[in-house]
Amino acid sequence: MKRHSVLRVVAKLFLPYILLFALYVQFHGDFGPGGGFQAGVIFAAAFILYALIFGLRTAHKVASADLLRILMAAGLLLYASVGIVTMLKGGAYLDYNFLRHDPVHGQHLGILLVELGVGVTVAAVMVTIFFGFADRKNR
Amino acid sequence: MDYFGLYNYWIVIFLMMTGFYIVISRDNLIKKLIGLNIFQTSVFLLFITMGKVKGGTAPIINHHFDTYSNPLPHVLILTAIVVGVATMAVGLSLVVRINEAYHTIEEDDIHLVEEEP
Amino acid sequence: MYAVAIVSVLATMFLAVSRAFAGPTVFDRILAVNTFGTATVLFISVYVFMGGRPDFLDLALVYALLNFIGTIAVLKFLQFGNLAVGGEDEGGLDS
Amino acid sequence: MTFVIDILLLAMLAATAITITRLRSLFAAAMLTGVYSFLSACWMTALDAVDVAFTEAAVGAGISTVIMLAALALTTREEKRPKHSRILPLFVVCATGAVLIYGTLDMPRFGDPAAPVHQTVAPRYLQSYEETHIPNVVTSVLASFRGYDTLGETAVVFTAGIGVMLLLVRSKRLKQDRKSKNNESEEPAQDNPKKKDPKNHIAENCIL
Amino acid sequence: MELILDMASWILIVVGSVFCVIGAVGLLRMPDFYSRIHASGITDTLGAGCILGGLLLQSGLTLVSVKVAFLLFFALIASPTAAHALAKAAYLTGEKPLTRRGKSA
Amino acid sequence: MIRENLPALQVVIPLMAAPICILFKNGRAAYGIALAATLFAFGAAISLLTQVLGVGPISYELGGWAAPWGIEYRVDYLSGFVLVLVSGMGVVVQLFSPASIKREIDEEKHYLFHCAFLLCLTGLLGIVITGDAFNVFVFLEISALSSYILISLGKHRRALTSAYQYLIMGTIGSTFILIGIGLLYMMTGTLNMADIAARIGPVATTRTVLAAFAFFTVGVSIKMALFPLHLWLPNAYAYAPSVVTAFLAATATKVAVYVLIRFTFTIFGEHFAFEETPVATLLMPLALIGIVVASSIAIFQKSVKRMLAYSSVAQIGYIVLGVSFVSVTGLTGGIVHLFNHALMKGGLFLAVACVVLRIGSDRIDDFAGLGRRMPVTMFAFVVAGLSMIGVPLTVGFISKWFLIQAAIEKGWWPVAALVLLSSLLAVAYIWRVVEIAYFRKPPEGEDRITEAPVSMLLPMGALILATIFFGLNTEATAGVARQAAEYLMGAVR
Repeated sequence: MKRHSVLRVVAKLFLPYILLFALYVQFHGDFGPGGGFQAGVIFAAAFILYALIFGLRTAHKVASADLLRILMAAGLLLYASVGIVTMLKGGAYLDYNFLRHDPVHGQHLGILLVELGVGVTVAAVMVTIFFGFADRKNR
Repeated sequence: MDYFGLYNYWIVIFLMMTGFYIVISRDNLIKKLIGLNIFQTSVFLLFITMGKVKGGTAPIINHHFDTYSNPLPHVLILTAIVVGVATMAVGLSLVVRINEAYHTIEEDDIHLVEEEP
Repeated sequence: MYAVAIVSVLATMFLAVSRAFAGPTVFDRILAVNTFGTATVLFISVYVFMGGRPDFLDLALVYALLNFIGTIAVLKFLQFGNLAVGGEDEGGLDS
Repeated sequence: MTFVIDILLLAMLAATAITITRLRSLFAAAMLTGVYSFLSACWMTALDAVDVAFTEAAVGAGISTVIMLAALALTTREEKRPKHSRILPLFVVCATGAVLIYGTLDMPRFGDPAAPVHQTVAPRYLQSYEETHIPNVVTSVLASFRGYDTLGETAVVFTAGIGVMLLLVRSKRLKQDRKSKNNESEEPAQDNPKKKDPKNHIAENCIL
Repeated sequence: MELILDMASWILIVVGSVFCVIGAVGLLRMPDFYSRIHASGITDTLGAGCILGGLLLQSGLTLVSVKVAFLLFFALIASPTAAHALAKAAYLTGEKPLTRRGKSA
Repeated sequence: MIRENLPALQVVIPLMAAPICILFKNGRAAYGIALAATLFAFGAAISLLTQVLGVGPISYELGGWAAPWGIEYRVDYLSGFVLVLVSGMGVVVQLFSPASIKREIDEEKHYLFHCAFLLCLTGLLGIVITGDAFNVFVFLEISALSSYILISLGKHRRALTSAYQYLIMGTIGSTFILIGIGLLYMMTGTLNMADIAARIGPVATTRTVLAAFAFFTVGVSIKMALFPLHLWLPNAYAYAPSVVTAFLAATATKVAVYVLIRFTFTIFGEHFAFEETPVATLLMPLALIGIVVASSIAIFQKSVKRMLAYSSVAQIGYIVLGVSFVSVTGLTGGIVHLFNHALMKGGLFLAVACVVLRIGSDRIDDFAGLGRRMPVTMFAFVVAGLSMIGVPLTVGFISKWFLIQAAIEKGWWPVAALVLLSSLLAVAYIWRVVEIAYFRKPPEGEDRITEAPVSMLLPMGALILATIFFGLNTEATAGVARQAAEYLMGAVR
C-alpha cells in the first residue's frame, strides 16, 4: 500500500484514538458496556489495522512472537492467581471480598484485575491468530 | 392458546436451521465453518431473546429506570461468543493446513486425493 | 421523531443489504456492506437516544471502527490476494 | 415501534442467512457473515443486551471476518458446485427444527416478566448493586458471581492461541528447511506404498 | 434558545433521514459501480452527518456529546477514505466505468 | 487450607500449569511442570474421593457466592470416582509420553504439546467436578478444543482432516448441548444442577423440557460417539499421536458418558428420563446395535489403532447399555465398565504406542513376529485384550458380569445373550492381532526391532497390573460404583 497515502495518513490519525478507546472500554467496563474481552478485541483490531497498512514486518517489530506468547500466558496467569491470592487470604477461590479489608473495595479491585487479565490474554491471542494466518504465505 | 408471542423464537429457529443446513450439506470446508458460525450466532440470539423483559432496559443500573432485562443470559452468551470465535480460529487454521497438504478444500476432492496410492 | 429516523435508517439498511445480495461485482458488495455499516452505526446511535440511554454510544463507536477496519482488510485482500504483503517495508509493490 | 424494529431486523437476518446459503463465492459469503453479525448485534441492542452486542460486533464483524479473509487468502475463493443430493441434510434439518418448534410451544411468551428466567436467580443479581457498587450488572455477574466461567472462557481463548501457534506458526529452523526443500515437506512421500517409511505408514490403510 | 436548538436538531435528524434513504435508493438503482459510490457517499457523509449533528444538539454538553462528536469526526473522515480506497482498488483491478453507450467498455 | 480448597485446586493447578509451560518455551521444563501438575491432580483426586467416601458429597462455592447464584463445585461418589480415573490416566500417559512424542512430534513443539495436554486434562476434570450446567459447557469446550489440536498433531496428513471432522461434529454436539441447557434454563430459571433438579418438577412434562432433553441427549451422544453418531471417532483415534489416542480413548468419551449420567439422573431424574420420554426404548437398541456393528467392523480393520477405535465405539455401547437398564445393578455395571474400559483401552493403546515407536507402523500385518521381538509389550497387549473379551480374573469380566446380571434381573434374556455373544466378536478381533504377532514369521531384515524402553514399559505395565488387580479385588471399583449408583438412583423425586 505504498501509494495509498490517504489511507496511511488516516490510519495514523485514528490509531491513537482507537488505542485510547480500547483503554476506555477496558477500565470503564464497570459503568458502561464493555470489559476486558471487548477491550482486548479492540486493541487487537487496532493492531491489525496497523499491520494491514504499515506492513507485517513493521508490526512484528512492535509485537514479537515471544512478547505475544508471554502476554498470552501472563493474562491467564494473572486471572488465575487472583483466585490463589484470595485463597491465601482465607476466602474461597476468586472470592474478591478477601482482597481488601472492605468487601466493596475488594470486589472492585478483583474485577479490575480479572478484567485486565482477560484483556491482555485476548489481545495477545487475537494478534497471534492474525499473525499466524497472515505470516503463512503459501506461494 | 396464543402462539403469537413466539414469533421471534420461530424466526430464530429458522436462522439456526439455515446455519445447520449449511454445515451438513456443504462440501467446502470453509463454507461449513461459515455455516457453523451462523448456527452458533443464532443460538446466541435464542438465549438473548429469553432474557428480554417487556418495557425493560439494559441491565446497567441507572436511577431513571427500574425494570431491567435479565443479565444472566447476556453473561452466558458473552462466554459462548468467545468460545465460538476460538473454535472458528482453530477450524480455519486446520483448513489452511489441509489446503497445504491436499491442495484442495473440497471434501470430495480430499477423498479423491486420499484414494490415489 | 426518533421513530422517523429509526425507520428510515432501517430502510437504508434494507436497501444497502439488497445491493450486497445482488452484487454483481465484489466492489459493489463491499460498497454496500460499507454503507450498511454506516447505517448500523446510525441505527445504534438513534436507538440508544430513543431508549433514553445515550451512554451506550460506545457501541456505535465500535461499529464505526470495525466497519472501517473491515473495509480496509477486504480491500487489501482484494488487491493483493493476501493480507501479508504490500506494506511499507515491501518496496516495489505499487498499489 | 419495537415490533416494527424486530420484524425488520429479523427479516433482514433471514434474508442474509438464505443468501449465504445460496452464494458460491466464499468471499461474498464471508462478507455477508460480517453483515449477519452486525444485524444480530443490532437486534441484541434492541433486546437490551448491549454488552453482548458490543462483543458480537467486535468479534463477528471484526476479528472473525479478518481471519476468515486471511484463511481465504491462503486457500480459495470459490466453492465448487456440490455434487451430492441435499435430501438427507434437508431432512435432518427439518426434523431438528421441528423438535425445536415443538419445544417452543410451552415456552413463556417473549418478554413476559413472569417467566421463570426472570423470577429465580436474576433479581438477586440486579440487587447486587447494593453490595458491589458496580452499575453494570453484566460485568459484576461475569467477573464476580460467575467469575469462574470467565476464567474458563479465558482458558478457551488461550487454547485457541496455542492451537494456532501449533498449527500455523512455523519455527525459524523449519522455515529454512522449507526454503531449501521448497514444497517437498508438504507432501508426504507416497510414491511407493510398499516402502517401509515409518512416518507415512502409521495407520495408512483404512476404510473410510 | 432551548427551543431553537431542539428544533434545529429535529430538522437535522429528519433531513439526515431523508438523505440516508435517498443515498440508499441510489445505491440500489444506479447503473454501475462508480455511480453507486456517489450515492453511497450521500448516506455516509450527508445522511450520517446530519443525523449525528442532530443527536449532538440533543445531547447537550456531556460525555455523550463528546462521543457523538467523535462519531461525527469518524463518519466524516473514515467513510470517504474507505470510499476513496475502494474506488482506487476497483479502478486498478480493471473495473471500467460505464460509458455513454450504455455498457461497460 | 489446601484441604478446604482442594476441589478448586484440583482444576486450577493444571490450568495454571498450562500458561507456565508456555512461558518457558522449553520441552523439558514444560514436561516437568506438566508432570508435577498432573501428579498433583491425581493426588487431589484420590484425597477427594477418600473424603467423599468418608463424609459424603462435598460442595465448594467458587467466589464465595452461595449455590444458585455463584458456581458450585460438587464432588459426590461418581464424580470422585471419575476424577481419580481421569487424573490417573493423565499421570500414566504423562509418564509414558516422553519417548513416544519424541518420535512423533517436532522437538520445538513439545512445550506446546504439554500445554495443550494440560488444558485437555483441565477441561475434563472441570466437566466432572462442576455442579453448574453452564460451567459444564465451558469446560467441555476447553477439553474439546485442546483435543482437536492434539489430534491434528499426528504425522499423517489425514490427522488434519480427521481433526477437522471432529471439530465440526464436536461443535455441533456442544452447540446442541448449549441449546439443551438454554431451554432448561428457560423453564427453570437457574443453572445450578441441584437447583434445576429441585425446580424441574412442575414443568417436567412441558414440551420445552422434552425438547431440551432431546437436544441434550443428541449432543452428548455425539461427544461420546454413541453408535450412529460415532463417525468422527475412528479417524481421530487412528491418526492422532499415539499417546494422545491413549489418553483420549481412556478419558474423553468416558467423561461424555459421565455427563450423560449426571444430567439424566441428577437433573432430569430417571423417572422423567426413562419413563416420560422414549429415551430408554431408543438408547438400549442403539447401544446393542452399536456393540454388534462396531465390533464387526473392528474385525475387518487393517490398522490396529482403527480396530481399537471401533472397539471403543462398541464399548461405549456397553456402558450406555448399563445406564439404560435404569437399575442399581445396571448402573453399577455401566460405571464399573467406564472405569475398566479406560484401564484396558489405555493399556492397549499404550502397547500400540510402543509398537509404533519401534516399527513405525500400526498395520496388523506389520505386527508379524512381534511376539518374540517385543515380548513384554505383546504380553501386555494380550492381557488387556483378554480383559476386553471378558475373561475371568480380569476387569472386563467384572463389568460384563454386572451387565448380564442386570439384564437377568429385568428378565431380558436376549440382551444377556447378546452381551455374551458380542464377546465372541471381541475374541475375533483380538485374536487376529495375537495370531499375527505370535505365529507369523517376521519379514526379513527386521532384526533390529527390540523391546520398547523401560520408561514406557513401566507405566504400561502399571495399567496392565491394574487390570488384573481390579479384576481380582472388586471391592475397590465395584464397591464405589455401587455406592455411586445407589446415590444416583436414590436421588429420585
